[in-house]
Amino acid sequence: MEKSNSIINRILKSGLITWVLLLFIWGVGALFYTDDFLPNPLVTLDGAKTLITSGTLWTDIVVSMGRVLKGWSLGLLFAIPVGLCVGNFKVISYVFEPFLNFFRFVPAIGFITLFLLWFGVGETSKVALIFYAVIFPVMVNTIAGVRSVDYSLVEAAESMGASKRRTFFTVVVPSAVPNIFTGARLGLSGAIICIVAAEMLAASEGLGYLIYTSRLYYRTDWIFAGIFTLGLIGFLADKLLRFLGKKFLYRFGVR
Amino acid sequence: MEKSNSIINRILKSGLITWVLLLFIWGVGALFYTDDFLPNPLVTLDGAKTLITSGTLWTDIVVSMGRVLKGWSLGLLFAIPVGLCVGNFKVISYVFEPFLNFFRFVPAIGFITLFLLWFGVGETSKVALIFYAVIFPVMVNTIAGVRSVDYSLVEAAESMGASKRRTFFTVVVPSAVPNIFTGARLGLSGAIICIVAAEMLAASEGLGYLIYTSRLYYRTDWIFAGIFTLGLIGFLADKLLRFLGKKFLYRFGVR
Amino acid sequence: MYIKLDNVNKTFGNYKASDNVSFEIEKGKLIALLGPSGSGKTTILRMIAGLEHQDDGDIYIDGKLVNGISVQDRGIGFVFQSYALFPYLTVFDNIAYGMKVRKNSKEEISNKVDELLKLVGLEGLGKRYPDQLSGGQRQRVAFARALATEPQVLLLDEPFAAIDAKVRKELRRWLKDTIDKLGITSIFVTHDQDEAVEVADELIITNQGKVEQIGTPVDIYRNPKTAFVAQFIGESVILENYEYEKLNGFTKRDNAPKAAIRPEFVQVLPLDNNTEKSTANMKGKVVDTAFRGSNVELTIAYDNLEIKASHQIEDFTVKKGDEVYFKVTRLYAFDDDNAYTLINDILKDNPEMYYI
Amino acid sequence: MYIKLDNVNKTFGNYKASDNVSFEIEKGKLIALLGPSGSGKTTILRMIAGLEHQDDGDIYIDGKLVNGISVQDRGIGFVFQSYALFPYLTVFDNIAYGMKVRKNSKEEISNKVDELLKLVGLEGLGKRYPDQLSGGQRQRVAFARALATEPQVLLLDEPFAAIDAKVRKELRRWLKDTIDKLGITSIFVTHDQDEAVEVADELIITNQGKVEQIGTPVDIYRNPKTAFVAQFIGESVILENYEYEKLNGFTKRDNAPKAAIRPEFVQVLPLDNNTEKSTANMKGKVVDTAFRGSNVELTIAYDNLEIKASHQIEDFTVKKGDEVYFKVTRLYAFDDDNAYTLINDILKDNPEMYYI
Repeated sequence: MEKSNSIINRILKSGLITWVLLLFIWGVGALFYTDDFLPNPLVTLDGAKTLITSGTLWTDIVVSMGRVLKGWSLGLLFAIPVGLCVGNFKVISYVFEPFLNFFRFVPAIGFITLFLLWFGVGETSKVALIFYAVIFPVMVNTIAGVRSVDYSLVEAAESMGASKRRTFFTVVVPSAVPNIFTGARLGLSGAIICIVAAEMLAASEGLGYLIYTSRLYYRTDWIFAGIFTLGLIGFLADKLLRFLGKKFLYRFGVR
Repeated sequence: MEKSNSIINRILKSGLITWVLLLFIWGVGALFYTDDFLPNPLVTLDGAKTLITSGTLWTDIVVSMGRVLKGWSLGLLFAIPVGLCVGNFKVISYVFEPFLNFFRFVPAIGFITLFLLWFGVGETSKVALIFYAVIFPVMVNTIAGVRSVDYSLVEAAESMGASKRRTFFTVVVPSAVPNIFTGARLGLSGAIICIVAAEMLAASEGLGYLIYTSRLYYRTDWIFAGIFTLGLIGFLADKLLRFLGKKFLYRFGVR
Repeated sequence: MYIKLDNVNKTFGNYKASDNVSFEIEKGKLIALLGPSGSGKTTILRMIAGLEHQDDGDIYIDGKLVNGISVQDRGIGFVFQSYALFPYLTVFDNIAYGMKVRKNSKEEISNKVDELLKLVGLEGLGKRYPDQLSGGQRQRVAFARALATEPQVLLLDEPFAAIDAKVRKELRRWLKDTIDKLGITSIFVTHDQDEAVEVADELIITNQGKVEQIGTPVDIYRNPKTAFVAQFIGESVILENYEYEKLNGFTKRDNAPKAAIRPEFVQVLPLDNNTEKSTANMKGKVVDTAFRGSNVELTIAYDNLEIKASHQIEDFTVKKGDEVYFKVTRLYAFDDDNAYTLINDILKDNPEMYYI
Repeated sequence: MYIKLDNVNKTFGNYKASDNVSFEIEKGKLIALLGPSGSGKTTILRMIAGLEHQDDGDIYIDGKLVNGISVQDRGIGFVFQSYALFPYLTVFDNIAYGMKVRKNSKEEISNKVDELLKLVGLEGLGKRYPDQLSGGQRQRVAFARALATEPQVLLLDEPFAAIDAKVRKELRRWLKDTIDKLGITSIFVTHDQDEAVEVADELIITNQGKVEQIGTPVDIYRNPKTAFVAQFIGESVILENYEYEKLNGFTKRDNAPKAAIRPEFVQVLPLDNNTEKSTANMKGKVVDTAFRGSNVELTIAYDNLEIKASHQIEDFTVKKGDEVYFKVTRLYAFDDDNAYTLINDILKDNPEMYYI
């Protein structure tokens, strides 16, 4: 009795029921429509197989993720130091923050035409766009992190003789780590949104391109496969990032 | 002395310096490029004037914002009750959450081809897309809000004789308001990102359409005007939402 | 008996929160559940409330078995440690909450709330929100709210824990007076001896899920029945291994190798005193003094023991290094389970000594 | 004098945190800054540390004017109320922080940290992180960290505020002993009388930004110099308007209409006592009793006054409603500024009464 209960509980919590239910509804729904409109799960699986065996899906994943990683890394390299400075130095913040507080409301995708114009239709414009999408959440969170440092920690360091500079590096920066990490996570999810849109608008490969062009070939099953891949990548990337954060930044308060 | 200091401070804090500096850099930068590549501030102002007097800009704003408001409102109407139920009832959460935790990582824009296919190129597909973009942040935050309710408040209500149902409406829901509000804000910003991308891909009016097509006419000044308008709308919408939240939901903890 | 627990057990995972708990409480009494943290006192309170349910055993309120009755229908008022006021409701609406549940008329509610606000000394503050009140005021609102549904029993979970030391003393007094006036049967949980002793009519001492002793404060103070109570109540010096035999006037009691001596049990006399010569007196050396406001706590070294004595500064001056006479009037001898009060044999026969 | 404040003033907006503060502290003393919250005691501590800077006035440490010297170079150790340990550093690295700043060698640092860990009784816990320690242990780490740079002065801001009542008493004792052993000049801030009186060599009583009185605990307790101190120290009953003339043995003192009477100043005798007949005795009625662990606080009604008396339960039994004799041995008479100790005139001539 106890044991069967715990098995039921484990099945419930595993989410298995959810996916079975979803597949069932999808399958039944697909009976009423053509494969062009709503392909059933089996057809979709078949389409995904084609994409996988032909290598298209893999290439698109590598291309999209390559762009995201490049833009995201560059964005972190730029935004974290800038955020730390803006948060720590009043004069810089007076000049920089009004700018920040305006442009963080401009969606990155709004810049695509401008970046295509400035950087051409190649990789640069896409990486630049992701860079833009990443830096604002990272800067905003880094600044908030610097400002939320427990001031008594700063005073404690100073009372032990630490200079302003040393206090900045040994107290302010470590204290801001959890916020910076949150910014990086938000930046990553923003980057994925941005690259999909950009690839739909102006690219010849990548997951966004796959999803967008599949419609032209009436391959709705490929659209489904693309969407599912996108979700899986976003899901795994976030899980991985959190795992790494917890493993290496636990002591700084990343949970 | 005191007084002049305070004037300098006020100017510093007003952000005036930032904008003057930005205009200056922009103006100087523009000297080295053609107007097609980087129009100077005056040319941009001129372009904006044209857009305003012709009424195009105004129409685009109204169209874009109309779509956002429709999708956002529908999203809130759907996501808040669902989030409250998922957060409150264990059985529902077991079925619903694995689904939620996967699909919240799929960028809304990934669905555009599917929605164009299902709902046509008209307004429905755009509103559906925004709806999708809005419901996930709202549901996730609403669920978190329900789960973070101070349990002693629930026990207090029950010790005074309140039924489960009454406790839900008089304790759980009010306690979740700040999180729901945060979800609504995030949803609005996601909706704006989403509509811009959607209008670039498949629309004949709206701010996204304006920015994207201006490139075809080599009107870089219009792109600038469009980007600036986007930022302004995002900025003002967030300010308004926070103002309203503070005014009407202050007692529930919205700050 | 008004409230009765009969062999109640409760386990959380591996933690035995209640271990065969049985006790009875008279109507109208104000009772303290006193014990160290983790001793299961809050669990007992929450089981009486119906916020927690026992694994087995019976709970009676007013002669009625309430095992199957939910918290909503037990007719109790509960004051939470954190107050648990609804932050989005005014003070008035917080107090009115339970009456609205009961569908009382608007007029009834308004009258009762005004009456309660008066009782707790917060007239005119009905329109405020909880975050506009001080800690002590919030506590009073929580108290008024718990009384609004006219419960049979009032249960309070560490009611003073979140309040400033200075305000706490006033509030204790006020709570005792108010409950006395209302005559409502009340139980409160605390880990603070001073609080329990000052406020309660009777104490229930808990330790490791068990009830150790029940009685009036004076009773428990003077006659601890278990080893735990002897050490827990008051601030005692503990002697091991029959060391108490070294003290004049005490002989070994079998199966009670340890002893607890409170500073109040030790009387100190100057060496040059002529008024009292007793064989109970021992000569010791003061190795430490600590001023305690109205008295000085002396640490006296004697025959490899260190005894603490509470000394009134009005009596005579003592400083570190002085030699003094001292005698021990009583102590608690105990083994691992039971405690016994031992009176000094020499002083027992002295008619001048008087014990309540 | 080791530390000296000379006419120090400090204002925050409209709030005068320090109002002409002057005092001197001897080398090696352990001093408590005691006062109600908002009395400016923490501001004084922070100005000595250099974490705050006075508007005017001078601060000297070891004879050196430190007005222009920053906190980094004042040679102080500071223990923060919230400990302010670096959560991302181990206990070892927390303690080593100041020495690393000073560029001490690795070996020096390691030896010194080990020595300090031993001093504070946390040997072997150097590799733990602050969140793996109890409140009392964190406090000890903060203390060790403040000592690591061998400061001339140790400053502690409400060092026990965040610690459990039970542990607090132990820590107080430990802190006093450790500081005595090290002989380092120390100042700590507290709002808790018991704490100040038990730990400090001398008290500095602050109120509304002013220093009210400086002296040893016994001195301040027995001879309050200002109206504030007379009321603040101890738990007194306050009589207004020369009501103290009603008490046998006291006559009006000009310009001192109020009086503070502590429970310890009131002696109670049973009506049937034969041993002592004194004209100082008055007959009163006990209107309330409150058990306080080792004694009972009696509230005695007499001629429209209510006097509180501290009564040892060993002496004789008193219950609510009883009539008793009582006498007041002393009281503090005061006006709005100054306080005077009045000794009972009748008892003054009695050679049996002895005052330190």
